[in-house]
Parts: sequence; structure tokens; C-alpha cells
Amino acid sequence: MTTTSTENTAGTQRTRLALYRQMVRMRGLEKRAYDLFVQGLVKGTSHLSLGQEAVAAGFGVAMRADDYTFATYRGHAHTLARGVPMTPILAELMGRANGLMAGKGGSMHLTSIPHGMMGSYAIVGAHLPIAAGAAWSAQYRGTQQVAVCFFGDGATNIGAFHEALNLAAVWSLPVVFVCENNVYMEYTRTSEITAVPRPAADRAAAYGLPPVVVDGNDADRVYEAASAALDRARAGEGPSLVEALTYRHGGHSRADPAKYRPAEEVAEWLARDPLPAYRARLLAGGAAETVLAAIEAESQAEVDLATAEAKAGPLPGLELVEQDVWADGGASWRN
Amino acid sequence: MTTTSTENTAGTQRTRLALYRQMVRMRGLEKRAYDLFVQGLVKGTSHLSLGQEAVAAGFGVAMRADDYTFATYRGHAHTLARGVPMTPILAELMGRANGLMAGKGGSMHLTSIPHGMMGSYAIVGAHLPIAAGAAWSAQYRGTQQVAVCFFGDGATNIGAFHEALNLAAVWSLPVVFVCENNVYMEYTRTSEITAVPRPAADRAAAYGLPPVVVDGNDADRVYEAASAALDRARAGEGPSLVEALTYRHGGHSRADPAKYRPAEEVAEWLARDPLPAYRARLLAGGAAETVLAAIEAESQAEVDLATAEAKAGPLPGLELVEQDVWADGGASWRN
Amino acid sequence: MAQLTYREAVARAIAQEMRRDESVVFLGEDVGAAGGVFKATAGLLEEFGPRRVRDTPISEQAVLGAAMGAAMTGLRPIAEIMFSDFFAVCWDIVANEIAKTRYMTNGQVSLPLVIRSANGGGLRFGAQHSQAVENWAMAVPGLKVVAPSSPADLIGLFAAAVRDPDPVLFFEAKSLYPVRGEVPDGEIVEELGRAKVVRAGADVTIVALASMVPRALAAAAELSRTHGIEAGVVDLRSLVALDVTTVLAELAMTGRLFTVEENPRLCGWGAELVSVLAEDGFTSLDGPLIRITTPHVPLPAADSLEDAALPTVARIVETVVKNTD
Amino acid sequence: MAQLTYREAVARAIAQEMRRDESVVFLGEDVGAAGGVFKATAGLLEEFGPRRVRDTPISEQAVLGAAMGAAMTGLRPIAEIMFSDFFAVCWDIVANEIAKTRYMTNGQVSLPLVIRSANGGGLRFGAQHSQAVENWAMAVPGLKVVAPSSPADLIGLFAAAVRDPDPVLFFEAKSLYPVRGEVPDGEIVEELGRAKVVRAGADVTIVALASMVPRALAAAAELSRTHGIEAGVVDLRSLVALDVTTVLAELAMTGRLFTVEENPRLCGWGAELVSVLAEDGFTSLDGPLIRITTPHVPLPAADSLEDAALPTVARIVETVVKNTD
Ligand SMILES: Cc1ncc(C[n+]2csc(CCOP(=O)(O)OP(=O)(O)O)c2C)c(N)n1
Ligand SMILES: Cc1ncc(C[n+]2csc(CCOP(=O)(O)OP(=O)(O)O)c2C)c(N)n1
Ligand SMILES: [Mg+2]
Ligand SMILES: [Mg+2]
Repeated sequence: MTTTSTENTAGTQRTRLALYRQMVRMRGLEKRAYDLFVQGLVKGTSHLSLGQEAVAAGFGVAMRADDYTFATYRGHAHTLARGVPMTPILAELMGRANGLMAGKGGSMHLTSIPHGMMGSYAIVGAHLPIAAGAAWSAQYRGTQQVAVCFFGDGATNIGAFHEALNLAAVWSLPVVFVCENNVYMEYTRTSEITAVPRPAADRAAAYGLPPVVVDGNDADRVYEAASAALDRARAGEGPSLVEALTYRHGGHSRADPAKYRPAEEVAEWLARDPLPAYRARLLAGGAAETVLAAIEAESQAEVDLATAEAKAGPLPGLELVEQDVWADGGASWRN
Repeated sequence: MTTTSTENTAGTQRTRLALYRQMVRMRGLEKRAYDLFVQGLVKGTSHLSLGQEAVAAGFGVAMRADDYTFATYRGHAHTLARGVPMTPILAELMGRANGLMAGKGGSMHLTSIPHGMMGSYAIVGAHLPIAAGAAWSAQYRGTQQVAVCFFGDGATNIGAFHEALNLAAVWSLPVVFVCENNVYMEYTRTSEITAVPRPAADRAAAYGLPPVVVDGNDADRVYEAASAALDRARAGEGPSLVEALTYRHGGHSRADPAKYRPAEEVAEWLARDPLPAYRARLLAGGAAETVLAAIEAESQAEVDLATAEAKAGPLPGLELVEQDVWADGGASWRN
Repeated sequence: MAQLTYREAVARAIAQEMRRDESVVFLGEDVGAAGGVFKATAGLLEEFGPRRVRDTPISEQAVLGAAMGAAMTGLRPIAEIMFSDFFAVCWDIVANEIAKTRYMTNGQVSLPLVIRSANGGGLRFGAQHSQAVENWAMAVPGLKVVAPSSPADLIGLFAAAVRDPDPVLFFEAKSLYPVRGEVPDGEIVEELGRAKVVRAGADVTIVALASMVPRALAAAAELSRTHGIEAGVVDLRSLVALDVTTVLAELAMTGRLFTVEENPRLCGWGAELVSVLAEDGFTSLDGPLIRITTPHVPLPAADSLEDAALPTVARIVETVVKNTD
Repeated sequence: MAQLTYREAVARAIAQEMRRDESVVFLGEDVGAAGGVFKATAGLLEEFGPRRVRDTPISEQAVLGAAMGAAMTGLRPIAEIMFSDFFAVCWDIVANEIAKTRYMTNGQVSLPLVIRSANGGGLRFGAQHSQAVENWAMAVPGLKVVAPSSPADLIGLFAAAVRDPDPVLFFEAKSLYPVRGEVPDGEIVEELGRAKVVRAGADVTIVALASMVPRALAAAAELSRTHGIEAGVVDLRSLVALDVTTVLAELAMTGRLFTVEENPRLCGWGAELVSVLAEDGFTSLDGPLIRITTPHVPLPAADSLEDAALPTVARIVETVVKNTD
């Protein structure tokens, strides 16, 4: 699922089908996650990236298997993009023992180290310096790995963003900072509380970086931007800051009906839904309807199976409450 | 000592003499502070701004009596610039009862609310958002007051800088952020750990602000830049970010011999000492030697008197330890 | 008398104080147009306008710095930190600046401000959105710390906090937002620093705070019903100032005391209170002082695990029974 | 055997571990070329070079974030936070990220890292550069907390911290930097989580940490000399894990226990320890458990005031005498 950016160039059919497959799987998984909330099977909160799939797919396909992903609470698609199966993702949302973290982390903290999914972080901005640290380690160990860190438009106004960008630039770290600009923070338009029109790109110069803005609803453009940034990082040319323009189709979290968004704005962005557009492009490019239909059917089957497996998962054993605070597996603080 | 920027234009002799008088007093006070360390009369630490006087003088003279100053631990000159007498400053450094805060704050926290000296802050970056808050209050109350916030080059890489600049820009607050770029943080060249050559000016665009760089060793140029920024703030045009290029003649703090600085660099900057240059300019501009000598003599007398008064100050009463945690004057946390 | 939720009490409390005093302003993330992510501040922007109710960027240091600078210069700001876990990103402004400035300046600076925040677990939000951190604040000299357990207390204590000349950290238990309670009509103002005996009982004393008060009361009822143990329940309400007098009086009567804390075990308010009692109440003790707390672990997200981690009514009952002869 | 200062012990400890393990790296502000603002890391850049010893910007969140990211991916970073007061500007990385990640990920992530910091008062640096904040760390589940009182312990405990698979906050008492002590030659490695009885005494027990250990020992000598009271002194050395066993054994012998803390009064390690003893050691108690602490105030800057605020030998002696019959 992940192949090195050099093997691929945007437009090769293999890459395009991989991008489409990933977007279809992300869409299918998150629609199902939504249904499961409605059925009361997902407790707590959950943040969907429906509408933003092209960003996760474009980077996921461009990344190398041993690269690192750092995501936010809005991280389901990014987790899937690294090759994590659907069942442990849905099971984690449902708080089951077969969840990715056995229910201990929850929807906002999806992590799978074997897949290079280095965590989903729920404190805005915190993971930018952490991603820089993973990149520093890759640089130190000489592994050619790149850390890719996804965050939102609202996150560009918090201190950790500034500190991480400066450090990454000064140490010329192999890290790609990706701002998924979906126009809103939670319920507030980011433009209303940000001093510049492009919250990320207009800050790039402050760190000696070129401004990069990409259509976040076009998987090919994202893939190209991702490949360029990853190549730059591997070539030892340092960090990149990429601003991908996109939109979330739903609310900020399950609690949010998103009433604060003008109907025309929503309509306009729904018309630019990354999936149908990309499907049409594939067909125009000569892809067979049967091939696309097969991808869609496979994805649907995968979602259904994962749903069944997740629902069948037992509740985590209560002994987990006092496990894994420490490397010895325990939680003891005294003798 | 403080007059509104509109009454003055740089170059008027009255302003120039005020600038010179302030620089002479700052130099005299801090040289004496240094002697007092050597005599072991100043405990703890202390951060001198010898060589940076033109910045404090230029702003101090341009500011209005009711404007607000927020400084760092390197704040003796800024405190003097607001009209605080020398005796309580030296007495505070010496931990005496007649100190500006009766010894409770120390050299790093000089504060005199009646003079608009809103505090000296010892956590790098922290006072930038606080100054923005004072500016917000002035805007809310409609008082035409401006908050001026001084900080160093190294402080431009901490998160609070970023958050404060963005908020001030978005709310169009009457605040002037002044970066005193003296080339070093403590012992490290700021250029070695900063992604851009001008740590402040090269970040201005990230907040929609124009870059402003001024010769921080030329009191006239600083005065002009200060007046322009203050006028802009009073006119409701929002914040400014001014980078003043200067140099500290001594070490970071009393503990620091500053061995890490190349001799040529030090020599070059000593040659650009703001005081002799300005004195020469005044004479060339027609000022009488006798007038300047009088300013210098008065300043010296003021320093000597303050030294005597500070030395004569008693130690603070030990009851102060448990006073003024709360507005009721006490420190009680239980009944 | 009206029935209000704890959530509704928040907006009523803020409005009560903003109507009374033009110098009271309110700022935070999504607090205005959106009415707060917990919908606890709905209607305030509409009533007081964007000049007094301000939506901010995601910049907690700037939010609290702005509140401090405004408080130094004549305003009485109310700042919201959406989840108390986020105090960690602005702790310097709270612990190093706001808490210390009056003292460092020898009393020159007053900081009449309130920082309110949604605190604690129970909503399955996971380890970074569920912490009870009132003990972080209690450990820092210069901060007053308040945590109400009912809608009526919330309004009265909040009003007192806004009128107090010192900085107050006001912890709202997010698990209590939907809970209803009787609220008197008209202005409500309570006094800070007073605990309340919410249930009389001469056998043992249970001291609780905020979200743990309803659980302590339920446990006391169960203890009486099934075990014939009459437990007095003290709602601490305020950690700084700490109402030691009220607790000592109860302890003198019962000789046995239990604390029920939501925060993780180490260095919580229970540890402080128990230590005070182990010194000043020593002669009243008929047995060990026992703390019932969340274990010293981050909170797990899964509902079953979170429920097992937080002190339950059953655990309180069981602990009291096991330790009462 | 060599005589080393506590300051010199820091560089020796870091060098010992960096020589042993290529994955150990060291970063912080002014730690390299300048050798640290306390000159405690002099010579490390020269020996290990800029690849392993890195000077950073004034960006504590980035420094600790970098340490965490590196620790997740195969390195064993040592990060310096120059003054422990500055934990407040990066507390989120410490308390919300580093402390919780192993737990939240169900054990997937190991964070073998050490954060060392100059802690406490005595240098007349004022309220923002003199705090003892080891209790901030103790209150957060997922952090190990160590604070040595001698050069030899510093080296041995630091080595153990670097080799430990969990994150360790290592508090160096800045007032002890100039203090000399005997240090064995060759590699020194101690065990974490063990207190040390540094003076035997059967009448009363005094428990102290870091900078307070020398004062407790001086007080014990004075108590013996002038008052005929033999005080046992326990150097706690580690707060998490807490060696309750050693303390309980001493308490069982003496029945009277005093803690001496540098941190402000509320919610310190003393409160936690006393609360544990008030429960598990209740039957051993012959009298109240008494905490000797800095009052609950920010630290004043003036030498005379700072000396009056911190626990002194005289105050320890006086308190013990007053409470011992
Ligand atoms: C430090 C911090 N402040 C506030 C929050 C609450 N919060 C969670 S998501 C969010 C909005 C983030 O917006 P953006 O960065 O644009 O990301 P998006 O949710 O749009 O993907 C906020 C304010 C938080 N989690 N952390
Ligand atoms: C948050 C924080 N980190 C580190 C320090 C230690 N420190 C004090 S001054 C200083 C250097 C600041 O350099 P700069 O901003 O250029 O100001 P200057 O001292 O040169 O005037 C440092 C690192 C601090 N006080 N606060
Ligand atoms: Mg967004
Ligand atoms: Mg500097």
C-alpha cells in the first residue's frame, strides 16, 4: 500500500488506483464509524475526516513503509493509510479488547508503531515538536526515514507550531508538516482569529521555508506535493510546510451539527467532494468501470467484516486499568 | 521625562537632551550596580543592558506618561526610563526594605505600577501575551494608552511570542513589541538557532505586520521608530514589531565573563557605543559642552546619592515572607 | 426557585456578573458565537456583544496572558480553558505569572480574574481530555481554587470568584453539566473558602469534592440502608482557602475519616487534607485516615475501563465498611 | 575515590552514559559550547561532538518534544530544562504526552528518556528561578521522579535513570552544585526507587530530600548534641517509585516522624508520604506526623527573606524538640 515516491510519479495508473482505493476505504470506514455512533456503539467523542480523504491518501501512498506518521485526534484516515486494518480501528472506537490499543486510548489516540503510525495526539500542536524529534532520530541514525506530521489550520496559532517549525528548520530535519486547512477550528472560522489569510503557507517564510499550497481535494496534486516534500527531506534539504486546502463534510466531532457554516459554502465544497471527481478522472483516464466497482465492493466488504469483528470483540479486562504505566507492565509507584 | 510623541519630532534639541540625559543615567546606574556586585552587596543574579541604552531611552522619551512598559529581567534601564528613582532600584538589587518591592522581587522583577512600569518578567516570552492583555484593556477602556513590550532576540523562538503576535494582530491591539537584538541569547549566538537572519523582522509578515529594523545604538533613530509605532497604535492601526539592533557590552548576567564572543566583534560594537557617538552629535548640533557636562555631573550625583541611600536601607522585616500573597495582605490558605 | 442544569448555571453565573459590572469581560476558544463546546456559555455573545465576549485563537498562553494583562489594568476578566488538561500548555502564565505577581511586586499588582475550565472524567474522552487537575493548582501558592458540586453552588461560588480581588481557578466538573438542581431566583453570591456539610452522620466522615460529592452521598445512603453506618458527608467546595475547621469538627465527632478524590492518587487534595488532619486532628483519630482515589494512572478511554478507574459508589461503600468496626 | 562537586558529578554522569551507549544524546539551551549556565555540562561537547550534544533555541516545548520523538524511535535522549521553573512552559509535553503515551497506546511506546533540571532555591534568584517543583511531577502518573542529595548518588541515580526504560525527571538541587563529596572511581550505577537511611536514630525519624538532606543531618547532629534526641534521617532520593518500606520500618522503630520539604507547603511529597503513613503506619504512630516545609508562598528574592522562607536547621531542631516528649 505504501511505496517509495521515487518508484511512482503521479498519473501512473497503479498509483492512481492506490489513491482511489485508499480514499474509498477511508470514506467507507468513517461512514460506518458514524453509523456506529448513531447506534450508540461508539462512546465518547470522535472526529471524522469525511471530505478530507485526498490528503491522507496522497501522503499515505507517497510515503515509504518505514516513514513515520504523526496525526491529530482526526486521525482515522491517516491510520488506515499506513496499513492498519479496519477491525482494530473500529474496535478501538467501540472500546473493545480487540481495539488497536485495547480501548485504553480511544478514537483520539490511534497508534500502531509496527505500521509507522506513531500516534494521534489530542492536544493541539503538541505532536509537531514530537514529529521533529522522530525526524531528528532518523537523521541521527541515518535511516532516510521521514516524519510526516498532520495538523489543522487552527493549530497554526499555538506556540508549539512555532517552536517545532523553527527547530526543524535550524536542524534541517527530515520532517514534513502538513496543515489540513479545512477552514474551521472547532466552530470558529480560522480566518477570524488568524492574522494572515493562509495560516500555514503565510508563515513558512518565518522559518526560511517556501510557501506550499495544494488543492487538498485532489489526490494527484497532494501526491505530487507529498512526493516532492518527501524527496526533499530524504535528500537532506530539510523540512517542508505544506498547506492542503480542504473541508470536512460533517461537524468537528460527533457532538457538532455544524450549523455555523453557510449553506452555500457547504454546498460548494460538497460539489468538490474528492471521491466522485477522482473516480471520473480515472474513468476518463481509461480505467475500467469494473475495476473501480471492484475496489468499491472490496472496500465495502472489508468495512462490513471489520464491523462484525469489532462488534464481536469482548470488553477489555479490567486489569488493564493498572497495566502499562511502566515498561514492566505495571502501575506501581511504591514498594 | 516622558512626553507625547506628537509634541516632539526627533532632532528637536529638547528631545535630544532628554535622550542623552536618560542614556547617561542608565549607564551610570548600571555601572554602579556592577560595582556593587563586585563589592558583594548585590546578591543573586543581575542582567545589565550596558550598551543597549539607546533603545530604552528612545522609547522611554517617546512614550506617554500613562503608557505601559513590560520588560524582561534585563529591565533596569527600562525602569529608569519610566521615571522610577534610582534609590529603590539599587535598594531592590541589594535586597533592602527601601527596594522597589522591598526585596521580594529582586533585580529580575522590577515593577512600579504608578510609573507605568508594569513589570520585569524572567520567563522568556511570558510577558508578550500579558502586554497584549494590557493593550486590550486600554482598547476596551478607550484610553489611548499603548503597551510597549521589550524582549530579546532569543525570545523570538518561544511559543508565547507567536501566540501574542497573532492575537495582537487579530484584535488590532495598541501594543508595540520591541525586540532588542543583542546578537546572543545567554551564551549562544541567536543566529545559530534561528531559521531566519532577523529573528523578529523576518517574522513580522507571519502576523501581517511590516518588518521594522532600526539601529538600536542610535537614540534618534529609535526615538523616531518608537514615535511612529506609538502613533500607529494610538490611531487604532494595531500592533508593531520593531527589531532594534544592539549589543550588550558585558556578559549575559553577573556570572558571565562572555568569553564566547569574538574579540573583533566586541571591539566593533564598543566602537559603536551609543553614548559617545550621541554626545558628539549633540555638540555638532550646537549643544554647549557645559550643558552636557552638567547632565553628566547631575547623573553622577544622583547615582552617588542613590547608592548611599540604598546602602543605608535596612533589611526587610521577616514578616514580609508571609505577606501579600493575597489582596488581604496575608498568605493564609486555611482557617 | 427554578430547576437548572449545572451547564445552564454556568451561563447564568457569567451573565449575572457581566450585567452587574461593565469591567467584567469573557474570553476563550469558541465561547462566543458557538456558545462554548459544552454549550455552557450559550447566549452570552448575544446579550453582551463581541466587545465583552471574545472568541480567541487556539492560543492558551495568549488567552491567559491577555486575561492577566487586562486584570492588571482595570478589567475583571473571565477566561475559559476549554478542558482543564490544557492548563498544561499555559501553565507558565498560571503558575509563574498570575500566581506570583502580587507577591513579587510587594502587593503592587492585583489580579482579579477567574479562569474557568471543564475538569475531570466520565465522558470517555481519554487520557488527555479527562483529567482532574485541581491539585496542580492547589500546589501553587497564589491561586485560589474552587470546584462546585451543584448548580446553585456553581452560581454563588462563581459570583464570589469574580468579585474576589485574587485570581481564582474555577473547576467545573464536566460530568455534572447535565445534572439538574434547585436554584433560587435572583442574584446568588456565596462565600469562598467554606465547606458544606451536605449530610449529617455521626459514625464516619466522608469528604468529597465536585463530581465525587453525589457519589459520596449515594454511598452514604447505601451505608445507612444496608450497613447501619451513618456517614457525614462534607462537600469541600474550595481547596484554597481550605476549610479545615469544618472538617476537624466532623472528625472530632466521628473519629474516622475518608476522602474521595477524582484525581490520580499522588499529591491530591486528599493527601494535603489527610496530612493536615494527621497533625492537627491526631488526637481525634480512632483509626487510619483513608483516601479513596482514582489509581495513579492516566485515564483509559473505554467506558468500561474509565468506570473501573474512577471512584465508584460501590468502592466507597466497600472501603468504608471494611475500615469501620 | 575522588572528591567531586555535585556540579562536576553531573558532567561525569552524562559522560559515563554517553561513552557506554551511542544512542544516548544530550540537548538543551546553552548546554554545549557554553557547558551549561551552571557549568555542569562542561567538556561534553568537546568529547562527544555537536552530533550528540546539541544546543537548542529557547523553545522548551520543542526541546522536550524532540526528546520524546527521539525516544520513541530508538534513541535515549537526555534533555536539560535549565531551571525547573521552566517546566511550566513545556508542561504539556511532560504531563500530557511523555507521561501518558505508553499507557494510552497499551504499551506500544517506550520512552527511555531523562529530563534533568536545576531545582530549588538558595541562590537569591527570586520566585521564577527558585522553585522546588518535584511535587508537580510526582502528581502526574507515568513519570519517575528522582532527586539526589550527594555527588555519588547523583552519578549512580543518573546512570540508572538513563538506563531505565521509562521517562525520568531528574531534579538537581542547584544549591548543592558547589558541594563536594566522596565519589568512588569507575562506573557507578545505583538502583531507582530506594531510599537510604543516612543516619541511624531510634528516637525520631526525619525524612528529607535533595537540598534538605544536609540540613536534616545537621539538625540531627544538633538534636543529639544539645537535646539528647537521636534522630534517624532518611534520604528519600526517589519520589516515584516511593520507598515506603524503608520509611515504615523507621517509623515502626521511632513512632515519631517529621518530613522536611523545600517545596511550598500544599500537596508536596511530604503530604503524600504522611498520608501513606497515616493509613499504613497508623498503628506505629506515637504522635502527630509533622511536615516542615517552606510556607505556601512564592520565594522572595532578598537573601534575608529567602533564608527565612526555606526550612532551616534551626527550624527543624525547634520543631522536633517541641513535638518530642
Ligand atoms: C491546546 C488545545 N487547545 C484546545 C483544544 C480543543 N480543540 C480540539 S480540536 C480544536 C480545533 C482544532 O482546529 P484545527 O487545528 O483546524 O483542526 P481540525 O479539528 O479542523 O482538523 C480545538 C480548539 C485542544 N485539543 N488542545
Ligand atoms: C522559558 C525560559 N527559558 C529559558 C530561560 C533562561 N534564560 C534567561 S535569559 C535567556 C536568554 C534570553 O536571550 P534574549 O531573548 O536574546 O534576551 P537577552 O538576555 O539577550 O536580553 C535564557 C535562555 C528563561 N528565563 N525562560
Ligand atoms: Mg481546521
Ligand atoms: Mg539577546
